[in-house]
Amino acid sequence: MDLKFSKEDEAFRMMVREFVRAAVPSDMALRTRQGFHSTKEDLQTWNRILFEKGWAAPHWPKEYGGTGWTPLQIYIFEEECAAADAPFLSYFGLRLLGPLIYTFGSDEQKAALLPPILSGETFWCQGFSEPSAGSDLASVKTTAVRDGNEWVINGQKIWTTEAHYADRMFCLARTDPTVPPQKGGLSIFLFDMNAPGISVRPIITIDEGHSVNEVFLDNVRIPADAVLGRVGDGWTQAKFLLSHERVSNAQVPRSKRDLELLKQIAAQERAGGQRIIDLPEVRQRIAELEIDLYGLEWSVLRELFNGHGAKSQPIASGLKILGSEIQQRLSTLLTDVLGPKGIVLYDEKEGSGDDLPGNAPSYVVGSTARQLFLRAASIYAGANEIQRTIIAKQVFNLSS
Amino acid sequence: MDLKFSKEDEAFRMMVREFVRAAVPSDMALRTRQGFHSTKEDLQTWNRILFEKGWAAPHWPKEYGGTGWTPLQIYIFEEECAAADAPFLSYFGLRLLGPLIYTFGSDEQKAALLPPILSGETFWCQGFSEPSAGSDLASVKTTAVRDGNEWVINGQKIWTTEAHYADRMFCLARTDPTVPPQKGGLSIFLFDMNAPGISVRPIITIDEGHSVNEVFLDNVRIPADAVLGRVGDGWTQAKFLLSHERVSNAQVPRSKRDLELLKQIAAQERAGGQRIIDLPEVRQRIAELEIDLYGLEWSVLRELFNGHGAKSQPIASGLKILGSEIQQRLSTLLTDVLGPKGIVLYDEKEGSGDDLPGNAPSYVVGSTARQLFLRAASIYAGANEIQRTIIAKQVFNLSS
Amino acid sequence: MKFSLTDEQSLLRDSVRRFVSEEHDLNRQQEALRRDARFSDAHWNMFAELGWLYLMVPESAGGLGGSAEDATVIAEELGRGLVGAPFLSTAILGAALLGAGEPTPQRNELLSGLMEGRCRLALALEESASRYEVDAISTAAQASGDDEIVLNGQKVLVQDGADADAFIVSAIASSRGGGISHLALYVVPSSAAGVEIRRYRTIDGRWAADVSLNNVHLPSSALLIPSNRAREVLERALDHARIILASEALGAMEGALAMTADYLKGRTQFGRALASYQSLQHRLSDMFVKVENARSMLYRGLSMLDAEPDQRAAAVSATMVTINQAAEFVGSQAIQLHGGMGMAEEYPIGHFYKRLRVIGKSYGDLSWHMNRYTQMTPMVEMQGAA
Amino acid sequence: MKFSLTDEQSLLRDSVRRFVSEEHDLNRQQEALRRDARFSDAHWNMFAELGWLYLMVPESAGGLGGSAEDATVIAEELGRGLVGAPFLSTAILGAALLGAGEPTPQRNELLSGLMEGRCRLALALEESASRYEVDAISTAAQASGDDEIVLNGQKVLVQDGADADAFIVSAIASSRGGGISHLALYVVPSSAAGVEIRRYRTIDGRWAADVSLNNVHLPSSALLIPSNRAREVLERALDHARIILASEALGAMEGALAMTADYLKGRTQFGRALASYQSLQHRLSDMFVKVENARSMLYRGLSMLDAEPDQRAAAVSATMVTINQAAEFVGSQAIQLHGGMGMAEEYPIGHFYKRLRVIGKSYGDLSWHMNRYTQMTPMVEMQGAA
Repeated sequence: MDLKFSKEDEAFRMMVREFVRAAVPSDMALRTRQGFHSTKEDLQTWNRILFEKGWAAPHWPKEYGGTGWTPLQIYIFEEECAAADAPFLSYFGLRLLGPLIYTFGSDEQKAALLPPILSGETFWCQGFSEPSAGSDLASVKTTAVRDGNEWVINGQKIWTTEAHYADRMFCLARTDPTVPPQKGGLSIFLFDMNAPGISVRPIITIDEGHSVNEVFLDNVRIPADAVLGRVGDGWTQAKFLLSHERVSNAQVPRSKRDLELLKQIAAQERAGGQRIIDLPEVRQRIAELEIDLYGLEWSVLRELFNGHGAKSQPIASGLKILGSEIQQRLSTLLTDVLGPKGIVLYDEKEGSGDDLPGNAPSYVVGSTARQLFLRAASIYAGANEIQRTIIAKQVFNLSS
Repeated sequence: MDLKFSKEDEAFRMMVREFVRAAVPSDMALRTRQGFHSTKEDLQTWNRILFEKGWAAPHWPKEYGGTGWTPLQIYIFEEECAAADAPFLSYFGLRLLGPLIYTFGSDEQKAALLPPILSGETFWCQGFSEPSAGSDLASVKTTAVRDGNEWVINGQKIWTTEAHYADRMFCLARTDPTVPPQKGGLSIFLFDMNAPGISVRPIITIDEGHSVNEVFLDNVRIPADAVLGRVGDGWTQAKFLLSHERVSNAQVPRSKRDLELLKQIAAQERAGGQRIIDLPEVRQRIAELEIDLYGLEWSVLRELFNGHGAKSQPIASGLKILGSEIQQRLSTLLTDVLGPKGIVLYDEKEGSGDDLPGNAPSYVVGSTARQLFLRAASIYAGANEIQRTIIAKQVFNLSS
Repeated sequence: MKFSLTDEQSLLRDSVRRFVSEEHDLNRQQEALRRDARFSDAHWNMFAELGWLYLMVPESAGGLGGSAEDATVIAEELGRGLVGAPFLSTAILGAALLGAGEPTPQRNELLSGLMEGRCRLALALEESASRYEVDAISTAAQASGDDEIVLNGQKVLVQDGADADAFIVSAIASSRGGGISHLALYVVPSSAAGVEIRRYRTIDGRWAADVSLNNVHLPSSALLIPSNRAREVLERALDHARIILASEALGAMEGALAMTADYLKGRTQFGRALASYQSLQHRLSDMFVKVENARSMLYRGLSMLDAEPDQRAAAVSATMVTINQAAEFVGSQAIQLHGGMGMAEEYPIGHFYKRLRVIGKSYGDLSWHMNRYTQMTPMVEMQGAA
Repeated sequence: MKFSLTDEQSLLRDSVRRFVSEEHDLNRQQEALRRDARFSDAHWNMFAELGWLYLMVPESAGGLGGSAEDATVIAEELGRGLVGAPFLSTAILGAALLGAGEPTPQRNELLSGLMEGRCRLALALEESASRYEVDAISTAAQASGDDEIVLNGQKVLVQDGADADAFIVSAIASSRGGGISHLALYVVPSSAAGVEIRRYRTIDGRWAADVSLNNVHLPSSALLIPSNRAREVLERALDHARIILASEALGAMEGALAMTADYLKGRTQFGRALASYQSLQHRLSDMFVKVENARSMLYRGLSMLDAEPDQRAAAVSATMVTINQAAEFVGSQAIQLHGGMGMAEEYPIGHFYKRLRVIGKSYGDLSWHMNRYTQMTPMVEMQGAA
């Protein structure tokens, strides 16, 4: 056992910090702090900055453009990015599809598809969820039928994040209706979002924001080689994603930054001349959150060093549950700290906030909208109820 | 709507209070406050006092010895008894079997069995739970086989409260193994605890107290007419009990008294010269409990006036859940208020407490033991998980 | 004691339910609110025609002099339907405060307008630094000449303030000779010179306003409740309004719960009806228990509205603590049980949550009520009947 | 950073596990404890033979000079088996405090006795009014003559105090000339004249004691840690001990969880295995999540034991808050999921809960730790790495 950050790790942190703090444009940092879904422009700009530094995908193998850092160093890097209010890079290409490609893709796919993800040139969206499926990938209904040198795709995807500005989609579809999805009936397809037959309908969420969409696939014809890896490997590939991103759902770097902002705001808000942060009840709630966030952070650190052990999947489920709950508690406490101002949306249209409703200071912008949007944190990426079922099954060998 | 206690109700309360406060012997009141299971002597004494006043079973119909009070008056009576630290009369004869007898029993049974319950002469215990059954009465295994003019009973009961000092048992047994319990296969038998073939084994609970037992029934022979009502009505009779005692599991009168005692103790305990009750965190926990107890109390009041409506059973389940949780929170908060002293059992052997371990004041006696025993509150009378299933079924028409 | 509705209350409830089912459509309402920054005049006229605006006006002023119980019957159904009317501001708070004023011709005219649906009112209390404390304000009322009052100040977060015809404004009244200044209440037409209104939406789709008062000259009849009783009258009206809000929240919780149960019955996942999963069934049960408990506390709050001010305050805050906690649980779990669908703005369930959150931050929030409760409750004393 | 055990730690863990599975029986232990008011000498000798009592004694005094990490390995397994040994009092706190004293012959003799299992120690800090505050005491140490110390006071709730051969006692040392009085630590043999011991059981079946010190005359060598560093040494030793306790709690939680899962698999109700009910499955999952989180906080606490005192205090209290909350949940739900059986004293599961509750009230409870955490944590500052 050695439970300390080493001197090398601390030096690494300082090196990263120095670069990142200088590199994030201040207007972009403000937008990130407000917590809205980042604009495509901000994502591209920041991706380009990191790409030029060679840091766009630290978690990729070095041969594909990764940094060769240790898992702990990658974590430190993410923490420093969050602390500097850098935008959170688009998840779908860098975190999901990239690893799928270098794990399952052909050499041609690796050569053609990885570089534009790394540079931020191509943005991807993930076509997994469907109206009747939700967390249940076995009931995917979208079909891909071979027709000469093409596949013809028909179906409907939902909750597709960033579909409205993604260049391409990786899309789960049934390629063999006679075989169960788990046994080779599913495949993942890669295609342009501007292909004929694709239409995107925005879904406005309860925060009045637009980040998710419905995507209709109506006789979308794509080339025969647009399958990721082998036909029929879709189930395996989808399961790989579940176990691959074990710690990112915990969202620790971001929650640490949010907690810091919360404390700053609670020190500025006042009731009857007293700082809100000095009210015993608020102090207690902040302390409880802070302690729980420490626990989550150290669970992540443990998992970084554990590799893929037997309990890896249920641990990831636990991180997802706790991480989402902490995000919800943090954002809710922030709106509570704002008192009566918490009834106003303070959405993007409020801008940087010189003259805000309720005579509010500029730090309110984004707070209420984010609290509302984060109700989704316990729903997406496998609802927390499903995570509990996974734990019961994998830790205690119980089936439902 | 009329949401106030009437002047008559308030006058009734004063009348009851005056009698009860004078009638409870002070040593008995002290023992009740300590929260241990009452001794048989205390139960008999207090039962006799109330019997002589005509108040032993206010909830019974007047013709069988009830008082003719309204449900609200009965509730006020129970509240005043609890506030005066009167013992809680033995439940099984007065609250369970009595109503069973006057509802289902023959005229002979009513005449013979009700008066000694009312006077406290005969104490009963309830033989329902079995080792393999728990909350699931459909799987009762105890059998009653007719043999000439007698029934022969064989089986094992468990968690039988007061079996070690009860005079008699009412006992659920299968009378027809060919018929499902729900369809007439069960009956309730009434017999003496000193009948040959009955043995009682104490179960010491985690509070190191003795209130429950295992009861072994080995070829117990009882007369043919020792069946409650008709043979085969056992399921109906057991279900009647579930719906009959809708509000008593809420335990409001007792919890109100316990909260009052908790506050008094928290005003005497000190940390660094400060009263524990003045610590913001303790004040907050007390306030939350008090508010939740108000809610429970008003739910009971509502149910007193509702009669047996469609939601009556699920409401009773909700009262059971909240009532048990409040009892657990109250007793746990009390041990927390006691600080480091909360590690000592302070059980009955400590007596009235002039020279207690940890140099503790006498009010600690019973506190820790009761906290431990009350873990059972969410288990007995239908575990809280089962109550949730009942609610789902009866309110939302969902089956498991 | 009696918990069932009177015949009159049942009729009243039925009439609100009929309005909600026949006239009201949530999506259309939200669109119209967004477009017009104003609750539908046609619907508001129905409120007047159906007598709901007369209910809480004193009989002496031509109203029905109804009870708080009556008002909760309306509010509960409006909550269940998520009707976005300025009912609380106008028909509850407006009627209570105007009703408590001297029966001047000006006041009677305002009350007539209120009852006929011509005059919408909003209560302008909150300021940047007040955070629910009615006397932590700096808006000032200065006598000017013999029969004029000049108001200066900045009110914020005035609910239903965007389409109000008049505001009831709290201000510190300075007597001419100086001396101690006290809270008083004034009626300020929204059209008065010097009144500047900034309108904005709140998360429930309704509209609030910031109201700047810049040297607003008013006749002395604008004084509605003088400082010798303004604080008392206002606290009492607010406590009544809080209980009506609690009733609206209760209706919204029941609406959200029923909708969620229906949703679970209609959807399948992993080949089974969602409603067949025990963990989801038990969640519904927990929601039911919280809602029933909230209803009990609503009744308890109602029963204490006529008690002494401190007892009333403690009881109302106890009710609001319960309502707040239940609302957060029921509202958020209703979304959770809907899964992704619960996040869609075009689906109703999120609107329940958002309205419940607004209620939870109106005229006090959880921590304000908890604090008021502990302050008003002597910590050690013999507890009688609740 | 590295979370896995070293080879030596793995061997240590295996040896404790072997002891627990081969030598230890919970029911027999509880009976023997009740009968003898003392942890089995035979077993305690094994602790000595296996080297567990040498572990935390400094190398300079003939011990192994082990790390807190090493000690947690032992404590976790003792917790999993509910072994009722005075390990914390003697081998952790005793060794740490004696180890911090001047290496006098008296001290070295005590440490030898400790390591060989001949001398059991108990820490007598608590008094009627102290409630975990080490300096809120009134026990007084007065110099008498040239080389004598006289102790007077009343210590309570001395854990493992019933069978201790010597106590480490905190007292306020008065210098002869008066002046400011400070906390110092003394070694008091339980057999010393004027020491009166009242023994009693705690809810986990172990024994504690109240210790009266009535004019106890001791040689001046009884001063173990003088007042210039007693407070610092004691706080440090207590923080280490708290983390070892956390580890014991973690083992107990894991033991209770495993036992509960097994129980659910083996029992049926309503015709189905209890383990097939989703609500019970999810409860197990919630327990698992809490236990894993508690383990993470154990590691975090361990990592901060050498930090500056304030940071160490904050980190240790953060760990203990987490452990306390997890222990209450896991312990009580383990009983709940066992149903009636969970309430039976003869069944092991309730003993886990009771031991966890004792741990939760030893050397600080939830509210004490939460309070210390908030006091030691500046509320607004830039947060670096945890």
